[in-house]
Amino acid sequence: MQDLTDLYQSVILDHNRRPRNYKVLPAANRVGSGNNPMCGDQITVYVQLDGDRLTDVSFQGSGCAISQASASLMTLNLKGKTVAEAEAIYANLHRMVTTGKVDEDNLSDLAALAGVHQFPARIKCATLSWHAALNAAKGDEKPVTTEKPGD
Amino acid sequence: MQDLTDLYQSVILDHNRRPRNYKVLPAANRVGSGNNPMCGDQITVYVQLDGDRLTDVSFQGSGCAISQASASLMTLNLKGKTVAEAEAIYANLHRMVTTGKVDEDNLSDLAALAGVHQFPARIKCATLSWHAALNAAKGDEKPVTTEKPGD
Amino acid sequence: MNNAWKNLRADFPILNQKVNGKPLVYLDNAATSQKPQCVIDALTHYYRKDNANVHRGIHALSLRATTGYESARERAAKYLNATEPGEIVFTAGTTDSINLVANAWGDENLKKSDVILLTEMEHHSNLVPWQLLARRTGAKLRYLPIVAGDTGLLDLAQLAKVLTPEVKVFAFTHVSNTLGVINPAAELCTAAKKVGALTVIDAAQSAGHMPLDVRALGCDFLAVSGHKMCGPTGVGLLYGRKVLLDAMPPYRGGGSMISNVEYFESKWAPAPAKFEAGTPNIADVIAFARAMDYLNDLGREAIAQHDEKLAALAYAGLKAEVPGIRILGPAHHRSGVVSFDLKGVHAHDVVTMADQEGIALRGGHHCNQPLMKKLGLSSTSRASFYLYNTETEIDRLVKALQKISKFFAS
Amino acid sequence: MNNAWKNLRADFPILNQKVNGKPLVYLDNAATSQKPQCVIDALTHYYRKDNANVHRGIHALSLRATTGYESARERAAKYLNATEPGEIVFTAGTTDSINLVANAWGDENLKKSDVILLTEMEHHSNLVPWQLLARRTGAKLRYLPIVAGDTGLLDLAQLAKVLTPEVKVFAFTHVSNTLGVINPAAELCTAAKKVGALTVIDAAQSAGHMPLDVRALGCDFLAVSGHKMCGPTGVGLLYGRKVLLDAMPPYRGGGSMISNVEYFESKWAPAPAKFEAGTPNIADVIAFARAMDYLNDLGREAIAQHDEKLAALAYAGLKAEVPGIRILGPAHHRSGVVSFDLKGVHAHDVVTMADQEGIALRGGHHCNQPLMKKLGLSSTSRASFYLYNTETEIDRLVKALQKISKFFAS
Ligand SMILES: Cc1ncc(COP(=O)(O)O)c(C=O)c1O
Ligand SMILES: Cc1ncc(COP(=O)(O)O)c(C=O)c1O
Repeated sequence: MQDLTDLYQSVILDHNRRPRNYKVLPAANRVGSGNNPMCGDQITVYVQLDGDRLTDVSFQGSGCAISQASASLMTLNLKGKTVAEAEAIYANLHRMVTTGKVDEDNLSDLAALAGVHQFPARIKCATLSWHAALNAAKGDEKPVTTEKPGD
Repeated sequence: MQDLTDLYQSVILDHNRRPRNYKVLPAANRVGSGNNPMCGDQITVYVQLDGDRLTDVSFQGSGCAISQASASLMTLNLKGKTVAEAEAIYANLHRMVTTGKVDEDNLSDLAALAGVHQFPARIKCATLSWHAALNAAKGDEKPVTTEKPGD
Repeated sequence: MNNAWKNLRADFPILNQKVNGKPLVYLDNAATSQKPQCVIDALTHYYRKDNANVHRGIHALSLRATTGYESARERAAKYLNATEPGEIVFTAGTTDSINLVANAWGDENLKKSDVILLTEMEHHSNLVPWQLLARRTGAKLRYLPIVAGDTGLLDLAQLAKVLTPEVKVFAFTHVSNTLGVINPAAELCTAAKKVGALTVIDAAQSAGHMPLDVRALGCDFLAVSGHKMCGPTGVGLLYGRKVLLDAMPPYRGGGSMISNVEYFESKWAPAPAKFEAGTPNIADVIAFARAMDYLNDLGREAIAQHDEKLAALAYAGLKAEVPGIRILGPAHHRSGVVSFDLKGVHAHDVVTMADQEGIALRGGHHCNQPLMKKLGLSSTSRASFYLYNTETEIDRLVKALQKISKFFAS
Repeated sequence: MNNAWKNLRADFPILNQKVNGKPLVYLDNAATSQKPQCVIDALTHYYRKDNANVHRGIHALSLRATTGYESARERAAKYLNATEPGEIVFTAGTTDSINLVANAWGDENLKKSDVILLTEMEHHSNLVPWQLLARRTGAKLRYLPIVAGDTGLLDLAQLAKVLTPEVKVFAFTHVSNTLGVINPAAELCTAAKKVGALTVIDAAQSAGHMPLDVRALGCDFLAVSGHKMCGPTGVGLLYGRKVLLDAMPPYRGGGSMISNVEYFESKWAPAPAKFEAGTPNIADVIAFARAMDYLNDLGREAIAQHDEKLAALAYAGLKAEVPGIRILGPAHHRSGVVSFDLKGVHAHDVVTMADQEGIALRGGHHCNQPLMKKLGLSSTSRASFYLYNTETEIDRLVKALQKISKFFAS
């Protein structure tokens, strides 16, 4: 199971076991949700938006280790960022999980998700929470679903 | 076109060109109709039934040489027969057009249709008018169609 | 087991490959089965020798195609012990077959005060078409529950309470694709008949796995998918009692289902043509019949025994060797479907890890969302067996799950 | 014509056979086309290497199957120049595609005072579904007539009269399967748009025969059959503009078309999944895309020119050499479909005789009963050409018809 340690790095296993910011955010003024109808993953993301800044982010839901860890890492990485910054971080993440290329200039704990690119079926798992969060931040609270073309 | 002269014997060509009893029968008390929805053949058979005897039979319609000739020959062969006799004649005809076996004891001009058995797609053409006539004689005036399983 | 079972794995070329460096162990048979070479050959033979449109043609190829197509109908009728070939409608699969009944029979026969009875373990394919029908007609949906706990057996004690005279149709699955439960189909049909309800059996998981006799079952309709029983994708069938098919309006409009068309009205062909609008899936229907012949050659009772043996082995092995596993479905008398939940490990993680070992499992809700919710789960992992699976493969499954459970526990 | 045309007949194994002792001349292409070996290989490769159910699986085979299936959707979108793959719904064929629109779009959007506009040359598949819809909704059917005589051209002078603001949908065939007429599809779509009517193009006879660009045509929906364009039986597609597909309710209920299912209600997946209930026809969809690649390699403009050349030859040859022949359709600018009536000889007799010469023709109403009646015919014989037909074959056709006409005249 060599490749699996790429996918399930200890950071991932840790965030899966002890997801950070796994809670309802009482001060949230935006809520996003996402689901992967094909496997039953469901996620709700709470965003406290102040102007165009995400002052706090949390989530709840169920899903595989990748989706749980990605959501947990997301809450840490988006907190305090502007919507534009959040989108840039997601763009980097998306490139990384689809190509495996890690942006050496912007290294962060998100690099733990780089192994996902070897498992194309799991890319949806890594991006679901991010879609929900960004859509919510941008004012689109329609549930996201992995069935939409593109991730 | 050798086999074709088996199928299109001169009797057939003759009955096709000059169908006998091709008319409405004013004295008819039974009318049957049949169609072959897949090719557009249509036939109406008029029967004058007296007790259980077919005292006269005629037909009208359009179809291929086989169906026209078979209908024409039918009017000649059924005239004057009882329903039971008509059924027996049809049973012979059916055997002949499906197996090619001619009943040597009951030879008639219907033997011209024996070649049909080499052309399975044309069996329906040869039997359509007979179904319509026998059903009508037996009191079932529902249109017959070649789409019913069995011919 | 007869001679056809010898060297049976060699009949399935796809099994002879490695996945992630390990010999493939294909345990996703409830989703779709693999195809023996004879079925693949039936397709290539058709396209290389006989291909033509059916019914409307009288040239040589068209006759061959038509003969092949109608012979398939005859063999399908025999396979299910239908009264006549005219009781077999070829469709695109189980989902299409059930929609056919819900539309053609349902819209014509249901009204507001009627009840549609289903069970709590239905696949979305035998659930959503009835929800749509209920919405169109105002009829009510009702469910026969499963018993509490994880066996997933139908709660037959409740049957008399839910199967009341308002029930006009009772649609249920023969074998659950998630629980492995084999329902007492004949008994349910008898009970339905007593209140005058028609029965629709979803046989997607049983038709290729055991002897099946529609007259012995006493059902009115029965839906089957070819791809789950060694046949090609895109083809299936609906069995319907002839008097019911004859009385039903058509499903889709188009060529071949008509007897006469005018610009402003049309008349329909008799069943089964009435329900087969357009050019049918000729090649796949012919190959589907070849698959039925193949299963008959192996012996369908032998297949059922083989499935049951593997399921029992897997059930016992997983239970004994894998800590924290929760196995759904009954311990005995089950089909070759074993779903389980590994404590603290999501099904997708299980499937990805098993795939690294060359083992094909399925993870998710298995088109059984409401049942999952009822069982307090969002997804399960599922291993499902078929005639080409072996005891050695069950060993590999059990070992892989030990490893996975260890990996996540560490 | 590029290199792909060299040795092209060798791509089609079925052509290399004798029928009734003569080399097969397959001229029944409007009914169904033959398949190149690469399409047959796509099927066998899939079943021998990659077969698994799509979408719901994450093991290796399932990923391969899903990738193949979705790649087919992308290629189909490119083939038709759709805006995005999500505008392609895979169906069982043209008939299924048209029924999808008539049901999912039609029931939701039509009311009693609305009009459905068709043309007098529609195939039963683009006629009966609208009759059924009219019956369900109370909307009225109306027809754009053809001009008097045998050219079969649409009477465009009548268009403004029939295409009134009450028309909510205008469904017409791109190419007539009986007359060989090529309709001015873009012009008809522009006219429809002006009165706010949606357009549905039946492209069964055009999709494999000429360049096709849904955006240039400006249509709202377009229906295609795989089997008429070198693809397998049992598969086709519906192109639909994305906003329309998104707004439509589902067609059939079942697995894969849902986003959430509860016992008493469900939510739908976005298009195109919403319209693809149940296990799709995976293998045939993949092989269908291979057929599109094959046609692209040959060049679709070149195919159109080849068809037209053969049709012109056949038209001229039959007219000059066969006494008593009546040829339907226009003399020029026509597709490779030539229907004719031989005075005093029924189409079935023509076809049976041609078959003795190894020539596959079709005889009958070609699923065009009302048109036949309008032309004063009950059936015609039809020769229809495709990329593998040759000028020599047209010679043999003309010679055979001379012989047949002589036989019956004698
Ligand atoms: C013009 C036209 N429309 C529709 C169809 C129906 O196509 P299918 O039978 O593949 O559904 C055909 C072919 O039969 C056709 O020629
Ligand atoms: C019990 C059951 N019913 C219905 C179906 C639907 O079959 P299909 O997807 O072939 O239409 C399946 C398989 O997915 C099934 O397992």
